[in-house]
Amino acid sequence: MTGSKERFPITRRLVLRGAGAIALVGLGVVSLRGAPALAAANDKYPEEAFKQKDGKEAIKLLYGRTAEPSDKIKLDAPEIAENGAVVPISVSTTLADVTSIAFVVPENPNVLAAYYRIPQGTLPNIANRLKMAKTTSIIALVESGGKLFSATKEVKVTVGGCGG
Amino acid sequence: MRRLSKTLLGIFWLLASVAGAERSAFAASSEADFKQAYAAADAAEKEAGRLRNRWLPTEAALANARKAAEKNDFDQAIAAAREAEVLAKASIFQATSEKDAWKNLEIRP
Amino acid sequence: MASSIRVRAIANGDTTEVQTLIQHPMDSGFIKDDKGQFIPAHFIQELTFEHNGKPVFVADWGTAVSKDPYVKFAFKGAAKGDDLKVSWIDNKGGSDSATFKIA
Amino acid sequence: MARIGRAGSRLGVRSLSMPLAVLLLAITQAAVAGNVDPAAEARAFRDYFFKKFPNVKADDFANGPYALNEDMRRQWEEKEQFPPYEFSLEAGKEMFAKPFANGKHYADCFPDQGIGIRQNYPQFDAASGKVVTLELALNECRTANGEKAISYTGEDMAALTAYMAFTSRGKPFDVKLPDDARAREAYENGKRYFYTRRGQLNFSCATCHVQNPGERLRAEVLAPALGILNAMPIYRSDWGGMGTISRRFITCNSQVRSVPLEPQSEEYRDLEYFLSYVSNGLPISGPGSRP
Repeated sequence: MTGSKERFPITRRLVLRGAGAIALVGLGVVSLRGAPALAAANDKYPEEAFKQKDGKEAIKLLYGRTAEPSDKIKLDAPEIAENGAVVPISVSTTLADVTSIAFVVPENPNVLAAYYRIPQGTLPNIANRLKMAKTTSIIALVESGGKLFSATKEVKVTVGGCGG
Repeated sequence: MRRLSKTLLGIFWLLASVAGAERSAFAASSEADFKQAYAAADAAEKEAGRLRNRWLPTEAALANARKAAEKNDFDQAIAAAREAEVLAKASIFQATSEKDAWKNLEIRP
Repeated sequence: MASSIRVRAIANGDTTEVQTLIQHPMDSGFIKDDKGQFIPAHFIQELTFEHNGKPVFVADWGTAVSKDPYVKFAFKGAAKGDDLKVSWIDNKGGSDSATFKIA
Repeated sequence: MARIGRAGSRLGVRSLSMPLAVLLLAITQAAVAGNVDPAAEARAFRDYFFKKFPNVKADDFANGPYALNEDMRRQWEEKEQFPPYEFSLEAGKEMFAKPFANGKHYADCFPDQGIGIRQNYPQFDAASGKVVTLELALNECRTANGEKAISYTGEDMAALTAYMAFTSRGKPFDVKLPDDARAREAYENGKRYFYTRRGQLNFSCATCHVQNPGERLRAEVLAPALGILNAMPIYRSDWGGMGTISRRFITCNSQVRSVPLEPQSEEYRDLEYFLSYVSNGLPISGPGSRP
């Protein structure tokens, strides 16, 4: 459905940075930062956490603590993924003062899928589409009032979508 | 449904391995033997093509036969060619019997 | 070439719901091409939404976000007609940004 | 009442058993003797699915497996909020509007400038005596205007047909079977192709899409044959992109381990003719998204 795209006047800028910059990134000399405004936020792109193969390690790197299960988190995911390449997953929570939400897929080659920073005034309510390599529990992590909570749901995957 | 496909595969593999066993009765295979086996398989596959019913595994077996022959592994090449011939003949049998059998599945008023 | 970013941002009272779809391969680096070579990882790492020059939502992504990624969130404090700036940057240094009007 | 040739709906290794096949053949051939009316066949085809899925509304068959499975339907509805074919649809719209080198447009090749006409394809072309699908018509339009034909399985053809389908959304399939022996033969050929078992797995199109819709084959929930082309072209997660009807037929053939035919071969065009004709009355829902 085309829907609303005509309604938005689009100002557009597509920039491919120079080869030099890419090479530097490759060597880890500079870390790429997003929009300059982000410099205000404390968090950087958690490069190391995204490389982790183990769920616990990724969570420790990301938050420096372990999560406790909470029934105040509603994690919505299909019982059987129609295709592991595109699994719609959403989370919402009634927990207060949420500062971040993350998704971990323990059976994926890299376990951390996404990490969302939630500034004040943004609702703790996210939907996204993730790849899942095989049947596994998906873990939603919610950082609330300086504590870490989690919810887990198993998703059956018969056609793996590890990157497809 | 999965069980069915396995059964069918099983049948065809059985046929194919029978063809393979037959080969082992001969001593070292020559290029001439291969050419003969390959020509038979190729002819059967061409017939399947005329019937618009070639099978992917037949094509794969023919490719394996050519590859093995290039490496002068004629035992392997002949085995693959025979497998291809069995598969091609099965596809011809299928196309021939389906000429009328398709009506068995038809939804009719 | 058209923008890689599609946004639907709709204000309902004080809350604005934002849906985004981005055209990007999101190659994980774990998939092989037809020739059996691994396709190098190529994925968006950071996606930022700004309202009045202030980030209202920041997504940090790894390789497990689906091709042509989609994300939905909601925030407070914006009104119909306000600008919402969306920008992304990927692991190869590619980037794009666009500004949308909240409907 | 619709009935299916072979008793029950079990798949059979039995087609390999010659005497039984011959016996069944003798019985069923007796049954089909006499004149069969394609309109009545199409009604029986629809009735078969309506009876098999009494809780599915007729129009919903245009949504394929999502009409039959609640868990999948929710995943689909979520995706439809911002569907993955959106980029292709836009590209198709641009392509469709872009003039050829000679200044003419795709629109000049079609009635109503090509808008809202997808439901009328395929058409039987009396001049050439063949079935003309929308994909074929698009390429014939190109070559008639001095442009090179584009791939039937590529993203450009998918984008163009996506746009044309989009302008026809909700319009019921209206495929005509003119009073012409050649048209009737094309329909019969398409029907025969649909029911004929092929490939190493010994499946026909009907094995999956008549006998087992709603069942799972690996992770996929099989779509009912009724309305199966209404959502074309489709963004398939499995492809990670858009594909045409040609591409889907080719994939189906490969999945049963059959060597696919050439895109837009006579068999495929006739098959499309048959499948579209029996889905007359169901709305165009394309472009669609599927697993």
